[in-house]
Amino acid sequence: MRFLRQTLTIAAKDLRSEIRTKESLNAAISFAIVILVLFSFAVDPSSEQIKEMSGGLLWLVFAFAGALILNRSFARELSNDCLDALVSSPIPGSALFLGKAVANFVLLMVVEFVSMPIFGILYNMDWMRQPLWLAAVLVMATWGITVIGTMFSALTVNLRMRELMLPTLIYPMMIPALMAAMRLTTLLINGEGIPADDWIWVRLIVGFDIIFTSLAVTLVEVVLVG
Amino acid sequence: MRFLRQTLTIAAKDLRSEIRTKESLNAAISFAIVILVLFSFAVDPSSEQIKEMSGGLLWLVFAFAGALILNRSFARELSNDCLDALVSSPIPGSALFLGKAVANFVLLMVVEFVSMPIFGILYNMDWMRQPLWLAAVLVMATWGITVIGTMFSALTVNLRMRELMLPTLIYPMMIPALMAAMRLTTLLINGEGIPADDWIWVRLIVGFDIIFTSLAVTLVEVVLVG
Amino acid sequence: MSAVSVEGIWKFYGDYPALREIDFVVEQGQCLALLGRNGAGKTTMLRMLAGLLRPQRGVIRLFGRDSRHADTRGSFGVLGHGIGVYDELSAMENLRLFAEVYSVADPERAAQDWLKRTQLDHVADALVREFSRGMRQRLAVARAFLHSPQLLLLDEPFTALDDRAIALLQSLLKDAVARGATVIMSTHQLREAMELATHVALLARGRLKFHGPRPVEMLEDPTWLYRTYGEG
Amino acid sequence: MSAVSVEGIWKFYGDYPALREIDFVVEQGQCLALLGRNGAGKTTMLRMLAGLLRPQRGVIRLFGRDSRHADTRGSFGVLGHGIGVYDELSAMENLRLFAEVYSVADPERAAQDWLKRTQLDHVADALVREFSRGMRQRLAVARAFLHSPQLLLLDEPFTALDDRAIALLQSLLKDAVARGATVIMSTHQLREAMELATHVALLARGRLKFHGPRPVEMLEDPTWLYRTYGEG
Amino acid sequence: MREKILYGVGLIAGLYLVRNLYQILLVLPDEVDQGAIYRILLFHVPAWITCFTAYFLAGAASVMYLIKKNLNYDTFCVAAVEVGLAFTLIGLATGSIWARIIWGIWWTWDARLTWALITCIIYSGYLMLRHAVDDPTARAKNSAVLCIFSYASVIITYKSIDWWRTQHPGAVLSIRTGGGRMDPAMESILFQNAVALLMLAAVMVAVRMRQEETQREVESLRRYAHAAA
Ligand code: HEM
Ligand SMILES: Nc1ncnc2c1ncn2[C@@H]1O[C@H](COP(=O)(O)OP(=O)(O)OP(=O)(O)O)[C@@H](O)[C@H]1O
Ligand SMILES: Nc1ncnc2c1ncn2[C@@H]1O[C@H](COP(=O)(O)OP(=O)(O)OP(=O)(O)O)[C@@H](O)[C@H]1O
Ligand SMILES: [Mg+2]
Ligand SMILES: [Mg+2]
Repeated sequence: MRFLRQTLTIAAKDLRSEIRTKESLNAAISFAIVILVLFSFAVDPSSEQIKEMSGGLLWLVFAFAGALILNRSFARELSNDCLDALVSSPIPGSALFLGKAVANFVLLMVVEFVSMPIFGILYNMDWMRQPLWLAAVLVMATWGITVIGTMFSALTVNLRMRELMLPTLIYPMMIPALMAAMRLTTLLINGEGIPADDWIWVRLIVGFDIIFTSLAVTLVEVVLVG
Repeated sequence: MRFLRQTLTIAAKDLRSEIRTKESLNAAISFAIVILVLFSFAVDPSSEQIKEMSGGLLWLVFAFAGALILNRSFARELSNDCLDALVSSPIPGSALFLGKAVANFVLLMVVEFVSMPIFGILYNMDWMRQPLWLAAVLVMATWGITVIGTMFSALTVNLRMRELMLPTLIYPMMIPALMAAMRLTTLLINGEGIPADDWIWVRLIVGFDIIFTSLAVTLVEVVLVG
Repeated sequence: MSAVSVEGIWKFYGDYPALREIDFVVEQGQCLALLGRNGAGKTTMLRMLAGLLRPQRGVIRLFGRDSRHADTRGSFGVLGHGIGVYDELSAMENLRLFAEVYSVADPERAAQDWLKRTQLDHVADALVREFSRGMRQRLAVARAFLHSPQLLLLDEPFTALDDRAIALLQSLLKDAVARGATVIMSTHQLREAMELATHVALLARGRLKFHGPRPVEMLEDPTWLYRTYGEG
Repeated sequence: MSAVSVEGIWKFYGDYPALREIDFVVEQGQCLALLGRNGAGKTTMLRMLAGLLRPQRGVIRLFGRDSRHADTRGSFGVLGHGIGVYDELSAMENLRLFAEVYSVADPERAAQDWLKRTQLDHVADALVREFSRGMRQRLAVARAFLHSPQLLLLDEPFTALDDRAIALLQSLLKDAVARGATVIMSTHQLREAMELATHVALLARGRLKFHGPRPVEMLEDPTWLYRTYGEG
Repeated sequence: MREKILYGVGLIAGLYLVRNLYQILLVLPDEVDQGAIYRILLFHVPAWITCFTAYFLAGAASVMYLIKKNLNYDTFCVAAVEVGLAFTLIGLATGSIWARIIWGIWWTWDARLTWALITCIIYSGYLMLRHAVDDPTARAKNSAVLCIFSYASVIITYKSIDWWRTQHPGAVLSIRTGGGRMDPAMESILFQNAVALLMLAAVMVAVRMRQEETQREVESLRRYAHAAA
C-alpha cells in the first residue's frame, strides 16, 4: 500500500511537471513527425512494399522519439540535485524507479497515440483493423521500452556524456522488444491475425517485460546509492 | 591571417579533446551501426528495392549519428562555463563558429568513412562505383549538415532542454541538403552518373552550403552575445 | 542513544581513500561544524551520513539504525549544494510533494506553515523557475526542515548567500537545536559557523584530526584550529 | 583615461529591469568591490562589463573603447562561477590554448610561468578532470591572469575556497593592483574583499545605491554599508 | 611466479593450437559438400564458445561485485569482456568469410547473425560506458549492472537458431543434438580447439587484469599526489 502510494506520488510529480511545460511531449511529437517526413524521402511511401515496412517504420519512429522522453527522465532530477533529495528521502529506489517508469509509459503512449493517425495519413495506412490486438502489442512493447529506457536513464544520469551514451546503450537493449513489436504491428496493420509461427514474438515480448522489469526493480537501488 | 589562425586554434582544441577521449566518435560510430541494424528490421534488406533506398538509408544514418556529434559541439563548452571564457576573449564569434564547424566536419567525415564500408558489407552494396563523385557529394552535403548543426548547437546551448530542442530543430532545416544527398548517393551507389535531370540536386546542395555558411557566420556573434 | 555514530569508516574512490578510519559520535542536540580544506572529504562524509554513498568499511548508525533504513531516512533532512526542489513546480507544490514523500501527517498545513516561516507565502503559487537565488535558497531550507527532522545534514549552507539569508538560516538552525535536533554542517565560512557550533571536527586529507567541543580560541580567531591541528 | 566608464545602463530580462540607470567610473589602479544582496544585479553587471551581455540602454566603455572591440577584449580577464578551463585537456594545454587565444607573445613560457605561480607545475600534464576543487580554482586563476590583463572582472571569486586558496588569490590580486591593473569583483564575503578593496559600490534591486572610496567604517563592521545605504 | 605460470600456460595453449592446426590442415579429409572451407568451422565454433564463456564469467563477476563490492571482480569483468569481444570479432570474421564462400555474400540478416552483431555492439557499449565514468567505484557499479543486462543478448544469440528459422545452420554439436550431425573425429578436434582457445583467453584475461590493476594503482597514486598539491 505504502509502496503503491509512493510510486504514484513520483509518477504524479513527473507527469505534473511535464504537463506544466509540455516540453518533452511537444519535442517528442514534433520529432516523430520530422522522422516520418525524413523516412518518406528515404523510402517511397506510395510503393506497395511500404505495407510490409509499416510496423518497422512506426516503431523506429516511436523508438527515436521516445528516447527524447526517456532521456529526460532522470536527467530532470539533476539540475537542482533533486535526485539526492529523493534518494535520501524515505522513498525506496524501486518505488522511485517504478513511479518514473509509469510516468514515462504514459508519455510514450501519448506520443504513440498522436503519431499513429499521422502515420496513417502520411503513408496511407489503415491501422484500425485489429484495434484490440494492436493496443495489446502497443502496451506490452511500450512497457518494455520504458523499463529499459528508465533504467538506463538512471544508470547514465551522472555520466559526463549522457546524451551521447544513452542512445548507443538503449537501442541495442531494446531490440528484442522492438523487433517483436515491428513484426506483430506489421501483421496487425495488414489486418491479419497472428499466425502460429509468430507467437514466438508475443512470448518474446512478455518474457522481455517480465525479466527486465524484475531485474531493474532489483538493481535500481544499487545504481542510485553510490 | 589572424582570423585563420584563430579558427584553427579552436578547431585544433576541439579535435584534441575529442581525440583524447574519443567519446563522441565512439558513440556516433556505434550508434550508426545500431541504426543500420534497426533499419534492417524495418526494411527487408535482401529485397531488390533496397538498392533504391540505399542513399536514403545511408544519409538517415549519417544524420542521426551526426546529431550526436553536433549536439556536443557547443555543449562541451558548457560544463565549466568555458563558453563565457571564449566569448569574452579576443576571438571573434565567426572564428569560433568556423573552428567548431571544421572540427565537426572532420569528425562527421570520420564517422561516414567508417560506416560506409560497414553499410556496404551489411547491405551487400558496392559503393565504389563512382568514388570521386561520391566523395564530392559526401563533402558538400556533410558541410551543409555541419553548418546547420553547429549553428543550432550554438543557438540552443543555453536552453534548458538542449537535448530535446536540437533534434527537433535541425532535422527539418537539414532536409534540403539531406534530400539532395540521398538522391545523388542512390544514383552514384547504383553506378549511374548524374543524369541532366538530377543536376538540380547538385545546385541545391551548393547553394545550401553557400547561403547557410554566410548566414551563420554573420549571425553567430549575435547569438553568442546575450 | 547518540544521534550519529561513525565507526572505522573508510571510503575509497577507486584505490584512493577519501576518508580513512573515521570515528566519531555526535550526541543529540549538538551542532557539529565539519571543517577542512578543499578536498579534505567533508562532502563525502556528509553524503555518506545521508545514505547517498556507502562506505567500503566501517559502520554508520543514525539513532542506532542503519542510515539506509526507511525510518532513518525519514528522520533527517539534507541540504546540499543544489537546492533540491523542482523548477517546473510551484513553491507550494514542491513542499507538498516532499511532505508526502516524508509522510508528514498534514502535507498541506506543513507546507503552508513553512512557506510562512521562510517568508515565501506571498509567492506560494509562483513557479520556482522564476525565483531569485535568495528565494530559491529559502525554499530549499523549507524543504529540508519540513518534516521536523531530528538530524540536519548541511553541506556549505552559507555559500553565496547574502547576510539576510544567512541570518534566516542561522535563526532556523538555532530553533532546531533548541527543540533538540542535531545539526552537522560543513563550511568554509568559519565565522558564520562559529555562532552556532557547539562542537567542531577537522578533516585533513581524509583523516579526522580533531573532534571535540568548540575550542574557545576559535571565537576570536576562527583559523586557530587549522593552524593547531591542520597542516599549517 | 578611466579603466571603466558606465553611463546610464539599463538591462531588462523580459520586462524585469535587473539593472536601472547605472552610472559609475572606475579609474585605473582601483579595486572595486561590487556588493549587493542576492539578486541585486552583480552578476549581470559583471557579465555586461565582460561583453557577455549587451545593455538595452546606455554605454559601457573600457579604456575608452567599446567592450566588444577585439582589442578591449584582449585587455581584460574574467573569472566567473565556472572555472573556464577544459576537463579533457591537461593544465598545460589549457593555458597554452588561452595564451594563443589572447595572442600572448610566447605561449609556452607564459603558461609555464603561471603554472609555477599557482603551484601547479608538478601536475602540468595531468588532465584537469582529475584535479581537486582547489587545484581547479588555481588553474582558473592562472587562466584569467595569463595575459597580464589591465582589468580583472571577478564574480564571487572566494566562494567555496579554503583559507589557503583565498590567500593565494588575494596575493595575486594585490600584485596585479600593484602593477597598475584595475580590479572589479563581486562578493558576499565582505571581510575577504575589504582587505583589497579601495572602492565600494552597492547595488540594491538593480539600482546603484552607493559608489565611492571604501568607507572606514567597513573595516570594523563590513555590513555597515548595507545598514546605511541598503534596505536594512 | 604468477608471471611464469602465465607464460607457461600461454606457451602450452600456443603449442596445442599449432598441433590442432596440423591435424586440421593436413590430417582431416575435405568435407563432402563444402570442400576445404568447412575447416573454418573448427575455429568458428570454438571462438563463439570462448566468447560466450567469457561473457558468462563477466556476468557472474558482476553479480559478485554487486554483492561483495570488491574491485577485483570488476577488474576481472573488464578483462573478460575485452577478451570476449576479441573472440566475438573472430567469430564474426570467420563466419563472414565462410558465408562469402558458401553463400556468396558477406552478410545476411538472419537471426543468428544479427544477434551476434547486436551482442558485439552491446558489449562495446559496456566498454564505452566504463570510459565515461571517472570515479572507479561508480564505474565498477554502473558497468556491473550493465553487464548483467547485457547477458540477455548472449542468451538470445545462443538460442536464436532454435527460436527462428535461420539461414545460419542449426545445431550440429552432439551436446545439443544428441549426436549424429557431425563426424566424431571432427567434433573431437573442434573441442580440442575450443580448449586451446579457452586457455589462450584465460592467459589474455590474466594479462589484462594485470594491466588494469597497475592502472588503478597509478590512478590512486596520482590522486595522492594531487591531494598533496
Ligand atoms: C558472420 C556470419 C556468422 C556469424 C555471426 C555466426 C555466428 C555463430 C554463432 C554465434 C554460433 C554459436 C556458437 C555456439 O552455439 O556455441 C555459431 C555456430 C555455428 N555456425 Fe556460425 N555464424 C556465421 C556464419 C556461419 C556460416 C556461413 C556457417 C556455415 C554455413 C556457420 C556455421 C555454424 C555452425 C555449423 C555452428 C555450430 C552450431 C551449433 O552446433 O550450435 N556460421 N555461429
Ligand atoms: N566522485 C569522485 N570521484 C573521484 N574522486 C572524488 C570524487 N568525489 C570526491 N573525490 C575526491 O575525494 C576527496 C574528497 O572530496 P570531497 O568533495 O569530499 O572534499 P570536500 O572536503 O567536500 O572539499 P570542498 O571543500 O572542496 O568541497 C577529494 O580528493 C576529491 O578529489
Ligand atoms: N537569465 C535570466 N533570466 C531572467 N532573469 C534573470 C536572469 N539572470 C538574472 N535574472 C534576474 O536578474 C536579477 C539580478 O540577477 P543577478 O544574477 O545579476 O544577481 P546577483 O547580484 O548576481 O545575485 P547573487 O548574489 O544571488 O549572485 C535577479 O532578480 C534575477 O532573478
Ligand atoms: Mg564539498
Ligand atoms: Mg551572482
